[in-house]
Amino acid sequence: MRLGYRWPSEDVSRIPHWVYTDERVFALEQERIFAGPFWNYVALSAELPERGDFVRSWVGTQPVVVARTRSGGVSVVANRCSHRGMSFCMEERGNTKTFVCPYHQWSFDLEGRLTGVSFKRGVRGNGGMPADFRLADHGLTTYRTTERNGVIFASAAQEPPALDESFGPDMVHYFDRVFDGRELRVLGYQRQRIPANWKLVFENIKDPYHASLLHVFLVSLGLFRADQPSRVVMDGTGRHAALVSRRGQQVSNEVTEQIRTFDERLVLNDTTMLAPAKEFPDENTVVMHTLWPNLMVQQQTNTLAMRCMVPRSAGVTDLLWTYFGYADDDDEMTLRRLRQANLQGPAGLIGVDDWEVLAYHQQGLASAPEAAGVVEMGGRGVGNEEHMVTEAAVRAFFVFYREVMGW
Amino acid sequence: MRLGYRWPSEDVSRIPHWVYTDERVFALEQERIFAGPFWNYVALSAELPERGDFVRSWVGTQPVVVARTRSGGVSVVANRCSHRGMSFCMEERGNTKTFVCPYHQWSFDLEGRLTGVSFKRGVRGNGGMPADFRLADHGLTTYRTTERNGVIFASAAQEPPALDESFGPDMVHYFDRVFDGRELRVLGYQRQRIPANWKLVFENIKDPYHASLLHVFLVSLGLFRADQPSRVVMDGTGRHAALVSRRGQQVSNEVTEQIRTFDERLVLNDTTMLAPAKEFPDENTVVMHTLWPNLMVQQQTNTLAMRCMVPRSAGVTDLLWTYFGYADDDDEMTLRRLRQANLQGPAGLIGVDDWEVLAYHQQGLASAPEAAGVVEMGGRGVGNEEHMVTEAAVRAFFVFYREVMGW
Amino acid sequence: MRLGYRWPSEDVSRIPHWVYTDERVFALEQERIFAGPFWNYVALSAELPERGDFVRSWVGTQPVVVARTRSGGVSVVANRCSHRGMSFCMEERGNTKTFVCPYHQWSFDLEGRLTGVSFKRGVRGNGGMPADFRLADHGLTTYRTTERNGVIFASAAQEPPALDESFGPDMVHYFDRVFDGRELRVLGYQRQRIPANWKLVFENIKDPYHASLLHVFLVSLGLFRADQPSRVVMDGTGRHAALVSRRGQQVSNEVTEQIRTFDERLVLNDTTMLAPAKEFPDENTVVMHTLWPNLMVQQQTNTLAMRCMVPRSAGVTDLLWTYFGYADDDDEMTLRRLRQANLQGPAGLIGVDDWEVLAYHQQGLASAPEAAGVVEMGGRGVGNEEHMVTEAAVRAFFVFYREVMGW
Amino acid sequence: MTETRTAPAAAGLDDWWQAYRLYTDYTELLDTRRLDEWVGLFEQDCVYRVVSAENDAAGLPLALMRCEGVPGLRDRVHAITDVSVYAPRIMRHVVSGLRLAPDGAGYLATASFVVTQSLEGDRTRLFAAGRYRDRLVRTGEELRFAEKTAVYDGTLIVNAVVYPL
Amino acid sequence: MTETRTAPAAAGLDDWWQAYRLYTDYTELLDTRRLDEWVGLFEQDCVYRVVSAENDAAGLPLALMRCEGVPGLRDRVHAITDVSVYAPRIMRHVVSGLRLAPDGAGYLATASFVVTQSLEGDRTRLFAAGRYRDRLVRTGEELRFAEKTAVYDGTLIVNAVVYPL
Amino acid sequence: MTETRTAPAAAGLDDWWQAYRLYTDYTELLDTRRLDEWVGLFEQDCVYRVVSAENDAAGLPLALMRCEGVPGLRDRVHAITDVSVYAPRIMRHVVSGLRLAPDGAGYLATASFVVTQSLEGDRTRLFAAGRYRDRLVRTGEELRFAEKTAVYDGTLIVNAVVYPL
Ligand code: FES
Ligand code: FES
Ligand code: FES
Ligand SMILES: [Fe+3]
Ligand SMILES: [Fe+3]
Ligand SMILES: [Fe+3]
Repeated sequence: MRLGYRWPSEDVSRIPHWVYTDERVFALEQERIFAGPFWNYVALSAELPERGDFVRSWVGTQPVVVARTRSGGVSVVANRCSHRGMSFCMEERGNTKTFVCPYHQWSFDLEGRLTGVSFKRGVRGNGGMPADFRLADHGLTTYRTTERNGVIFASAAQEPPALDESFGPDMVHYFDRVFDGRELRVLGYQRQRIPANWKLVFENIKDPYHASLLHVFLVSLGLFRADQPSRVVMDGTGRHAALVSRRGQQVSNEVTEQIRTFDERLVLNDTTMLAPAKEFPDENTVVMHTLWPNLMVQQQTNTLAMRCMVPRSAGVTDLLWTYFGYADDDDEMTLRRLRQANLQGPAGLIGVDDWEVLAYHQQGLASAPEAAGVVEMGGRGVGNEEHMVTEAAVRAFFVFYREVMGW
Repeated sequence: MRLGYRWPSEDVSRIPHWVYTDERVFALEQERIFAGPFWNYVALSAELPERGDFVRSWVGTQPVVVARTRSGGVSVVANRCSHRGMSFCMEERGNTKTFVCPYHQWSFDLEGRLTGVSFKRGVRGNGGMPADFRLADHGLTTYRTTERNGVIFASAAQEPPALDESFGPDMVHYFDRVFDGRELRVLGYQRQRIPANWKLVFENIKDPYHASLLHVFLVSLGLFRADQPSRVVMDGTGRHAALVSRRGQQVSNEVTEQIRTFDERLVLNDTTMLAPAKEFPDENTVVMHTLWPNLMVQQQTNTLAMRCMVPRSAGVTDLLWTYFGYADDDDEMTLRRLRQANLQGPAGLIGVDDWEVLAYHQQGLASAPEAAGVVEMGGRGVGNEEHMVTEAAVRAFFVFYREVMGW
Repeated sequence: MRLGYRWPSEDVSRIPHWVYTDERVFALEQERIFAGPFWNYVALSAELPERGDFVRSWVGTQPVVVARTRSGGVSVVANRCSHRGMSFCMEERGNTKTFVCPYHQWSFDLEGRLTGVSFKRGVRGNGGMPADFRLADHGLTTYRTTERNGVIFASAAQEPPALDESFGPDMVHYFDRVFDGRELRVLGYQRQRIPANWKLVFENIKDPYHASLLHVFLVSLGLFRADQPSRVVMDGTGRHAALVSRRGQQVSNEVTEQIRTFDERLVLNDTTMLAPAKEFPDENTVVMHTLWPNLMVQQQTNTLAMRCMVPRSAGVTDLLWTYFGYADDDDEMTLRRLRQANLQGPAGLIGVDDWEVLAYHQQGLASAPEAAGVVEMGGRGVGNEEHMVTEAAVRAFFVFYREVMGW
Repeated sequence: MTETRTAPAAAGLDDWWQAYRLYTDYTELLDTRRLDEWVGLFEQDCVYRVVSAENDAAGLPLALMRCEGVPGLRDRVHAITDVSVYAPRIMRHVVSGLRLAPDGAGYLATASFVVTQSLEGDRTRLFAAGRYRDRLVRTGEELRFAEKTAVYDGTLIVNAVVYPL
Repeated sequence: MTETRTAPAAAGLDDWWQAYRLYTDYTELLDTRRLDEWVGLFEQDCVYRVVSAENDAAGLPLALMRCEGVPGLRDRVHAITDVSVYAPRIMRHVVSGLRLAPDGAGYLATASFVVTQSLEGDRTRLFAAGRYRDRLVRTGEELRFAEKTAVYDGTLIVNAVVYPL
Repeated sequence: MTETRTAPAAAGLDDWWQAYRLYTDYTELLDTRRLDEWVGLFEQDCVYRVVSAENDAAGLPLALMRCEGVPGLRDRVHAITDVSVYAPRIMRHVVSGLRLAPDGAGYLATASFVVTQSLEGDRTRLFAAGRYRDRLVRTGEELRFAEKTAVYDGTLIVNAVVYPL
């Protein structure tokens, strides 16, 4: 009803294109979703090992700085000086005792408290701040933070629910599966600018339907296929989801016959590239975990990565990848992770399929904002499924999205 | 009256700059004009010789695919999948039996009917589309099409008038003069992005006034000049026009004296470049034919070209050129066409004048949207003229434009 | 109140970020400020020595042409043809008897009067302009101009107050200090596109508070420092200001101790670079003069430069620098000016600090338009000060800004 | 295709260096707008063409610019210098990967190019990229272009091509 | 660091020219999408990597593309030519500042690169810039890549990297 | 003008290659921010200038950067490395069309350049293009810059020029 829009269906079997293309919708999402009572992923604890370490990050479109404080805690402050508003932190990462804004050298402690104003008392009796100026009134905008097993989240809300509450038990299960308390080691970053709305990037990982069909490499090598044992699990609200599956064989059967792109002749010359090693208690080989509103945790065989979305505009999303392993990985395991990293990312053997499709998806949507998509694979329900032939997780996402956005 | 605008004059002797600069006007034009009951040029039949041949094209800002169907007919469908809205056709041209969207492999026949949904019946009893899902309900958006003597047009309207009706007898005459039923042969493409509103690009070809003055090359070589036998012919509504003229001599006279830029010393070192050959029944050497809303047919001596406009925004227009000859041209004639092609196009000896002027024209308009242009050369009338010293065709265009836009 | 905005404080100790980020505010500024009853700097007389000399310039976002007329006077006309609106002047500078628009060759005298319309009377009885068409009705849009001691200003207002009135006695004093009637000589240009709102660029020169802290080079070399004799002088309205100071010694004291970035070890290897020469009657070594709405006159030791702002959008400003000396400078003085030019400009030893800070300042503002800056250094007053530890000139600017903008 | 790797050293270093200097003359004379001298780098009966990769790949004969012989080049140069209307600009070429292969009396030469355009009053922008596919012949000491084809990659031209690529 | 100026002439002109031709083969075969021939420029046990300057500077081992040996290269080429879904495009490399320093049996080579991308239907756009840091070995007459690392400068990739840099 | 074609081979191949290596040192040391070593490429009494094509064409003496002698260069380098405030970035130079002409004891050298800038957190963008117009002198084995002028084409600088071109 807002912005003059009306959802095209009672249920979520239809999704209007305008949610992906209208800048006013995008602005409202910033307010309701990214600045809402939710937890945004901002960094890994492993990126801030020492007191004073800091790294720039984002909460939606808001630039923030994440820091390891003197007390060893974590703080997240807006990268916006309380004096005149400059984004004072001009470096991606570093270590410091205080944040000093270069423009007039106001200084803040790592929790964002204003600790120093240059020439506050003036110079030789001239100038200075008014008598009633109180440092305490001019701290940086701060965010609530929480750290769970090496992952740092931030929220702009005053009193967001606890993280595990906001995840729900099933999502906590899959989260703790990868983040089991072991120390993490960052292996490197990949960053890309995708010409598509953030929800398309998010849905892509909630949509197992496409994986079986678009990704020939995945399918033909049996890394992921519709006929393999798999599940789609969601939290109670539907905003989070986990796509769970097991690697199969490279065989053709009545299912692969339905896959035009299936190619049983596809074999790797370098078999080391995808050679798996079991490292998790369960038998699952792939878990793609989408955590509202901005995080995707990837466990694809032995590649582990955080995919952090930074929405830039209705049609542009930055996707920031942080690949990691565990501090106790041996060299062989690390090498394995680095090799398998060929599969995903901006140059991924299957990743490329997604980025190219997303770009053309956005183009199609932009050409007809008033039209709507059809989301009926696996029926019109929004519950968990014990298979991959469903768009249930996409539907569930939009049940919650409509609620939050008031449509 | 819409958008709070008011036309600055009763007649069309004034044209407000805002029609060229306001994005809201641009959006309304898409709805009223390019999606209206009119015929948009989309391709030449010669580009689709075989069944299954397809080529991407545009109807205003809408991406479409033009295809030669099984039956040998022509179809035009929106390049937007009915599943989630992806622009499924990622290639400029090709040959196919069916359109398959890469994202989830929904497949469509060349008329746009949905013929296949992967995993429609699920996999081993899991998933699949709901029982009440009907392929017939989910075809691609289609366009009405018509093909005349090798030229393909499309319309978004349900029941657009027949092409000849929409052209009117005079325009049909000039259209059939070039498209006389002979098979065409494509000689090549030229494509450019012009930083100017589509109407400026269109008017430029409806404005013989400038040709005599801006294009020194044209004028001095006697290829086109105000004192040569010529006519401006329009259809009844004024939306279409043909500028018709005959090549003259390179002489100076009391007329050329009025042309500051006239240069009688201008001679070609390579005389073969513009050497003409009579190939049309009448004596006319140049016919510039503007066909509402997006086509300009150029016959400049022996260069024949379709100029197709793709409006991108109020200030940007892509101009796509398709040069052609006839299948029965001998090598000499083909060579002649290729040589004369030096005159027009993005690097044309006279073309450059237009593109550069158009860029600065748009800049001027953008600086004062509330101001208005003065269009009084040849009086304030909108009828045909037997000379080139008139802006009648520009005025006539705006009579129809105002009617369609409701101003 | 306009645009739904409300100023966050009674006084100007708070400045809302939205004045720097909202395109609607930017559009209103064009109307109220740059097209208002004020004087925009457009060129130096020395750039137009001969009759017929012209140079392109800007009045806010409006493209104009400044010319030395036949009578030896100065004229400023809109670079927008009265026929169809083309920006007819396609060259940065030149010499001409008349302005001829290339599109249809309408010609204008240097005062902007329409003097010729090609084919006005038609060709051999055909076409031409209507009988009632009067050249006098179709001149170019003109601007009021004034020239003071070699500096040319223009105003879109019909009857702007006289320049000295609009400056006020103090500003005239500092203006005439540099422009004392001696002939000027242009030494060269520097031009840059700054990703920041024009007011940030302007304020930067009204803010001596930052100079003492951001510019290590300036401070450590004693070229400018908070403890040096200095003044901030404004006109009665607060829109203009002069920052006046004297070069000090490179010593550390209780003041420099407050400057984190102070570096007493900073010495120049090439001492000739900044070697000063006294050339003005008073003892001041630096006068930074901001003249509403678009000019900053820089006298930094012996570098003299006009900094002309061309606002492009809320977030983009072009800054055009014209460095000059006096016609009677000897080679030594000219060389001195050229050497000292290393300090400012797009690659300036201290300039770089400003451009980089401004870019990050705009980013911070854009992230929270609803927030506000705190401007209380030196109290909340807006009067002159005999020291540099104040933001008084910034506050004063906004007193006048609010009045003009109606907030 | 003469571009395979089979005869990498087929042309000698000295020949290559002379060709390198020819391309240096070519780009420098274009970028400094000394077009009359530029014509001097071509053979009397040369063919100069600017062609889109699209037409080139499809075997379509249409060029964007086509000059036959020095007379044809002179006409183009005359139009640019004295006739056409356009805003002032500075073009800049960078050339890379010059390959030389003997071909009868002369050489087949290929190289990559990137061209920037700086319109007066604007910043520098990327204008074009592509590949030269040329035939060089030797007359006495000099190497000249008997045939030069600039195949540009982009589908869309940025408004207008004023100067040869 | 082998990049100091202390031994500028350490490798001879002829070696340099041969390396220049290797880089010319490399860029030409990539830009003309003759990827099977392109694989022929590498040693059997080579390592090819595309790495961000960010990871490289931080000593982080993650690559964007990583191919181990000719088999690894073949897998990547196979994916590009037969498996992956992407829109047609033309890439164009320019290489500059090729430096050669002897290193045991072979050479350490560095060079700067700029790559443009021209998507079908669009204009040419800047895609990447960076630096090659390679190890070359000589087998018989031929020079080949024993190790090739393309370190790209930009933090953000423009959507996807389809072809090797 | 020393740029005419009349003496194309005036400087020998070996000289050219040595100059090529000097320019390779120049761009590599700049792009890797090893500015102290970069200063070592200049003569004690050199003049280094970055000049707009606009001023250069109009004969106006103002430069954007102007360093007199090694001391002047050291001041600029000191400001960049220890004093100035700016966001981290990586610059990348490509140089093309290096021409060498004998000039007394040394050479006049010209070349085209294109420079990209990659700001931390952003993609790679085109920053500048233009032409070097330099004077080289030989001291012992080494070639050095006695005079270096980088004439950039664009009218508008993209915000700030932090590093020398
Ligand atoms: S803006 Fe940060 S200290 Fe002034
Ligand atoms: S979007 Fe086309 S098949 Fe899913
Ligand atoms: S627009 Fe200027 S003469 Fe027509
Ligand atoms: Fe996928
Ligand atoms: Fe024209
Ligand atoms: Fe400053």
